[in-house]
Amino acid sequence: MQTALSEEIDVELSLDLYRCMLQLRDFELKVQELYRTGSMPGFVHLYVGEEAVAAGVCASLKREDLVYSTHRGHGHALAKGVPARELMAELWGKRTGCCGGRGGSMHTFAPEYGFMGTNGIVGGSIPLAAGSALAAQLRNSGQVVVSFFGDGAVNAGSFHESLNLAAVWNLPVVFACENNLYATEMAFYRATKNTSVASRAAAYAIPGQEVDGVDVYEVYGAAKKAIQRARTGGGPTLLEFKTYRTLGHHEGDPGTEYRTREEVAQWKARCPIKSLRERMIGSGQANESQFEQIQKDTDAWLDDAVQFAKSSPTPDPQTVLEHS
Amino acid sequence: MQTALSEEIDVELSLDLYRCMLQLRDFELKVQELYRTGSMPGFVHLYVGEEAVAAGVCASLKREDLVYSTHRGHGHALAKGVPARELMAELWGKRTGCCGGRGGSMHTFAPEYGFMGTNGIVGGSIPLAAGSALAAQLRNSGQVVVSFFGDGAVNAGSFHESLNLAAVWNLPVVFACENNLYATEMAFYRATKNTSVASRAAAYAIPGQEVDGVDVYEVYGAAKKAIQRARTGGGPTLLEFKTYRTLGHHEGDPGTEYRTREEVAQWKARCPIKSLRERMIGSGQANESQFEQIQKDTDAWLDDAVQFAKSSPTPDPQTVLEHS
Amino acid sequence: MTNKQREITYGEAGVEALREEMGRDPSIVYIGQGIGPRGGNFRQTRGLWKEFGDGRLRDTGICELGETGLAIGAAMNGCRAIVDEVFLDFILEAMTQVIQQAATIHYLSNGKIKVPVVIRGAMGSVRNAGAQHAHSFYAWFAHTPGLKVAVPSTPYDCKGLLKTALRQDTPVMFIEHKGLYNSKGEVPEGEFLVPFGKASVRREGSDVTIVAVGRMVQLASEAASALQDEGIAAEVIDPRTVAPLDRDTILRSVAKTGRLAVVDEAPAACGFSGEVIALVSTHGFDSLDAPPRRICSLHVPNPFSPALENEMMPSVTKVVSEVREMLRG
Amino acid sequence: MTNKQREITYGEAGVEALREEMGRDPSIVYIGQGIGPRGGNFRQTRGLWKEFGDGRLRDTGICELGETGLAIGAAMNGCRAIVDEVFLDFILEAMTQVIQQAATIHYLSNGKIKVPVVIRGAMGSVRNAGAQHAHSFYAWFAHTPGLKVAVPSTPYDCKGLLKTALRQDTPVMFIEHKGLYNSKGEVPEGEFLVPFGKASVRREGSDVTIVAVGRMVQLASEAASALQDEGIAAEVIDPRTVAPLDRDTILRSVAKTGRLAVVDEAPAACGFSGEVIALVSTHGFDSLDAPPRRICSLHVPNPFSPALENEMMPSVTKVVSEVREMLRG
Ligand SMILES: Cc1ncc(C[n+]2csc(CCOP(=O)(O)OP(=O)(O)O)c2C)c(N)n1
Ligand SMILES: Cc1ncc(C[n+]2csc(CCOP(=O)(O)OP(=O)(O)O)c2C)c(N)n1
Ligand SMILES: [Mg+2]
Ligand SMILES: [Mg+2]
Repeated sequence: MQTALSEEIDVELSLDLYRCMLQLRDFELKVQELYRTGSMPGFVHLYVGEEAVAAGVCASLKREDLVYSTHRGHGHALAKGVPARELMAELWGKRTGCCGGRGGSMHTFAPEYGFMGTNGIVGGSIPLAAGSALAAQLRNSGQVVVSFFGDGAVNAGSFHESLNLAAVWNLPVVFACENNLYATEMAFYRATKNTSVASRAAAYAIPGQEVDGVDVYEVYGAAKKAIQRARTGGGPTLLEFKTYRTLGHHEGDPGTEYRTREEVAQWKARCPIKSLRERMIGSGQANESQFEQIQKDTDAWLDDAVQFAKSSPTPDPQTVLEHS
Repeated sequence: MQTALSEEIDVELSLDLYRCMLQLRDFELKVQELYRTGSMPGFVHLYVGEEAVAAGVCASLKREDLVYSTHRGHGHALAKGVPARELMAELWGKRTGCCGGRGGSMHTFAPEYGFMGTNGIVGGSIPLAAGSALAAQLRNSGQVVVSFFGDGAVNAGSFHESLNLAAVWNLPVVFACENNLYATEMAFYRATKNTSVASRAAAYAIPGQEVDGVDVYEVYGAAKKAIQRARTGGGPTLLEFKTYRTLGHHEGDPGTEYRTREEVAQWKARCPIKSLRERMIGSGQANESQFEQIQKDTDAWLDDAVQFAKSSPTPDPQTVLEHS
Repeated sequence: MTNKQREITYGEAGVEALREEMGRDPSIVYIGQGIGPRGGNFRQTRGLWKEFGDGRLRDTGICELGETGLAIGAAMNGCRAIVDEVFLDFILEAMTQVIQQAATIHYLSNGKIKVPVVIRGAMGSVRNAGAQHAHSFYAWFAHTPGLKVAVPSTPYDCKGLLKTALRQDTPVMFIEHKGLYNSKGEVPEGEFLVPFGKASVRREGSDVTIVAVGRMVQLASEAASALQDEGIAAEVIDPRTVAPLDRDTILRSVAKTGRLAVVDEAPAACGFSGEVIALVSTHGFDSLDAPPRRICSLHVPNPFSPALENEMMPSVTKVVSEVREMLRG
Repeated sequence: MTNKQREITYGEAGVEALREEMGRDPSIVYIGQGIGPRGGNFRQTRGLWKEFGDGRLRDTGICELGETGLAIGAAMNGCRAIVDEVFLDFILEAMTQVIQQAATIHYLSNGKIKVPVVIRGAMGSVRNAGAQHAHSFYAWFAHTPGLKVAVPSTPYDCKGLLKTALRQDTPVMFIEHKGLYNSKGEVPEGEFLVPFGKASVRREGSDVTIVAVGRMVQLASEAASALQDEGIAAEVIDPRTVAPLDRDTILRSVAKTGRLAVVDEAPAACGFSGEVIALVSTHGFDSLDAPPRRICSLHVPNPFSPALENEMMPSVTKVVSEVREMLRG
């Protein structure tokens, strides 16, 4: 499977996926650093370890396609094309943030890039995504909508009702479950007796597929097919990406009390970024200097975003009632 | 299957099931008559055609077992042992009704008979039933709880969340879906792409079974097994009883605009009461005079209930704040 | 007979608003249970399915959470959406979508995302349907930043407010009263709008101001007629939208009458009746000549038995006797 | 040091109440997310799982609707149940169970079915968590017949009210404030109860009555201190339960002071602030010497940016200046 897929994916695309994942990773590590020094308000949930999912899925989306995200949404936003500057400024509550500081990490919207919001309510964005797909169908806009959510959302009514409606109306939406095995400290097997998310597609009579979520080629391949299906009138798909957050649930959670060190170490070893790099070098598709260049670009990109955000003004309190 | 089951069921039990179904039927036809003459307030949803389900399920329940019902709940109440007098008086809003007239058809409670309420909210009683099963488990009370609901509840979040919790906690509850093919005028196949309710058990990793809901032996057999499983620590079961309401959704709905006359006629021909009678007479297990006697008893039972309810006082308005 | 004198029902007026707006704006989609071929449990969409078809009138199974969320999501992507809860009571299944998503997204996105969704449902008690089918949640929604709340009491307002609702860029709760669908009144054919935040003075009077919405406007008006016979001139004010609330009209009226009563089918505690009294108390303190009064339903779930429910609900008799007491002492 | 002087946090006080009651009453079961081994997102159940085990502390996945419904159902069959929404905001997923089932069943069953369920959740804004994690719905629940609503502001009340809540036969909304969990105060060890419907006078004063609940009690008290320096003696009243509401204590206080201000973290419209003003206006009309005032959050969802949220929320400064204006004109 891997070989077949990587043949479909050319070097340029591979490097793009690599760059995207690296940006997502480094952005989060920078946010962690800033947050820990106390310069960021609110709460942040970091995406470290799961980069292959956002990068692999969004690679097949057009700008006018829509993404609905979760509380752990910085990666989705960046992969969908939201400029790092605007996202970073938003996390900081700055006037130049993509929501002028009204939203913050858990409520960041950038519709001009097809990014329809992170969301502080688990499961809350699933029906919204299906609804936007309904609008796409009705308006014949050709858009596909991707709904990201965690394993934590799967046992909630929002998941159930949305998948049922999307199925019966054959909506152009891809349900992308990031099953990182935990919802906060709650292991998925403690929350449900059926620990296969993909198998639940049968309840709605739609296709379901389990995907290795730390192999960006696998993610890319499965997502591309599902997006294609949605775009061509084939209706919704449920994809279950097996992945892992190697950090805690949010900044402040060490993430060690409910998981063994071994488990964390094993998943860290399967780092989607490092493994892609090794694979490409091993197969001679790319060399070290190319990756060094990408790292340099990413550093500059990130510095620029931090600089921009840091130097941006805070919102004027007098504007608090605007857009109410 | 039919034969095997009827061998397990002796004549006495068969006649009991018959009597129960007849009571349910005649009670509803009387309510219809009274309602049409304008003497009953509120709304009533009649159970005509579905009697085999309530009768067949409740036959294996003990008094201390609990039943949670729906808007279409008169049959469940009677089959669980609520006296016709108290139920009839309640439908009439009388002081002697089992809720003193506060509840009416859609909110009738008689906990002293293990009847935990009809319910005006579709899906609303499913989590309550699971919760009562949790209490039974914790208190080691030996009770089994039956949750009746319609096909209409299956696509609602309440169904999904309750079945998941009941499964993961292995609760002593039987989920009894009365799939009568319609929710109001909405055909089940228009509401969902997966028209098998029983198949959805897989999503929760619990057993699911489709049952002919107009064959009281089949109902009895399947329910008995599921109740036994629950009582002996085997956890929840999802049963799908295929049945049909031969009247409209509620009194006032002719029930003819969204279904063909042929469809209704076909199901009417499969009347669970008539067919049991024919079967028993055909096999020589009982004779006409026995059934005539049951009819006479039922008439008397019903007359008594109507007389009681009619002659009962209305509640004293001054008591309106009691139990608030 | 000119158009102006045409009488139709409250229910028909809503249908007319929908037909005109759906004809005018092809982006409108309508989601709900039984709103397609059946034409609505209250006949509130009758005829529309024939005209606009399955694509735009979306019948669903029983899944108010999904329905409401999908409507909001559709509104976020270029549609105008109406989601019909049918009985307002059923919106309880979908509160998270209404409060956490619909009400916040326009503001949190800094105005970037419009959320033109109309959330429709019928409130109040009718025909002794019982406690689970009799709620009137408009005070809750008025308490929630980000929601507009319309509560029409006449066919005219039903049409005009619904048309206005369908031209907003942020969510509107459109709350009809179950008991009014068959009531008749004058409704002009064709285009007219009723603005939000503009009360209607249903009856002028100089002795006391009675504020009411929905079906309670009828009650208040009947009480006012009865009071007139006793020589008491009551002014009846119907805010028509409780968010935004037309404070000026209420304050002006009490400045004239010096007395305020609020009739509310919902319970008094933390509701609309308290809000109106607090408004006048804080901003019209000097105009009040006597303590304001509230005539609300009693603080119990609606009992089924008519004998009990009648006792529990506001009535013309209760309004008359409370107002009489206010004036006669 | 006597027990009386022992200081513990608000969070610890809640845990103590739970430990005592769960020890006393083996029928108590506690359902929620992260309330088992983790000991609660706010550490509101720390240590209990070790003591009472998996059977009685039921960790769940994310399914507030199911959790809440199961808790109510357990309460209907011989358990006392606590369901912890953790953030009160998440109760929006479960409103149908709270309003249609928990609040109605005792009454509709003519008192035959007891529903001893405590529905717990933490309200309010803290640490700029943003609009979806900052709601304070107590006014909604006070508006709903069949629910009692406790809103403790001190560790003492947290313990005493929670113990009282766990001895009711009908549902209690137990609403803590997220920002108070770490606040400290005197709490006696062992058994004591705080009755429902009995306000606490936090500070006596003769010039103005300030009513507040939850974290706003702190704010009101700080404002009262600042006002004292200016020679204004404010009386601060904390109702502790908003349903039942201790009307007498409020009315008596205003009868003394002649002036009323209400501080509320929730929006003003159709909320608790209006209720208190309406109460005094209708039942203490003659005691009011000046228009009452409300210091509430502005009518927008909580913005994330601290600069904006501070502007949106009530503050000591705002309370001081409003009260000063009331008295100085
Ligand atoms: C309705 C709701 N309930 C509870 C929460 C609190 N909460 C925030 S994130 C989270 C865990 C989510 O887990 P999952 O969906 O698997 O996503 P992950 O954090 O693993 O990426 C919880 C319980 C919430 N935000 N919304
Ligand atoms: C949450 C909710 N939504 C809608 C309704 C209105 N309603 C009452 S009964 C009914 C149909 C129920 O169908 P089903 O569950 O199949 O039961 P049946 O009437 O067929 O026995 C509907 C839509 C309701 N009572 N509750
Ligand atoms: Mg997870
Ligand atoms: Mg049905």
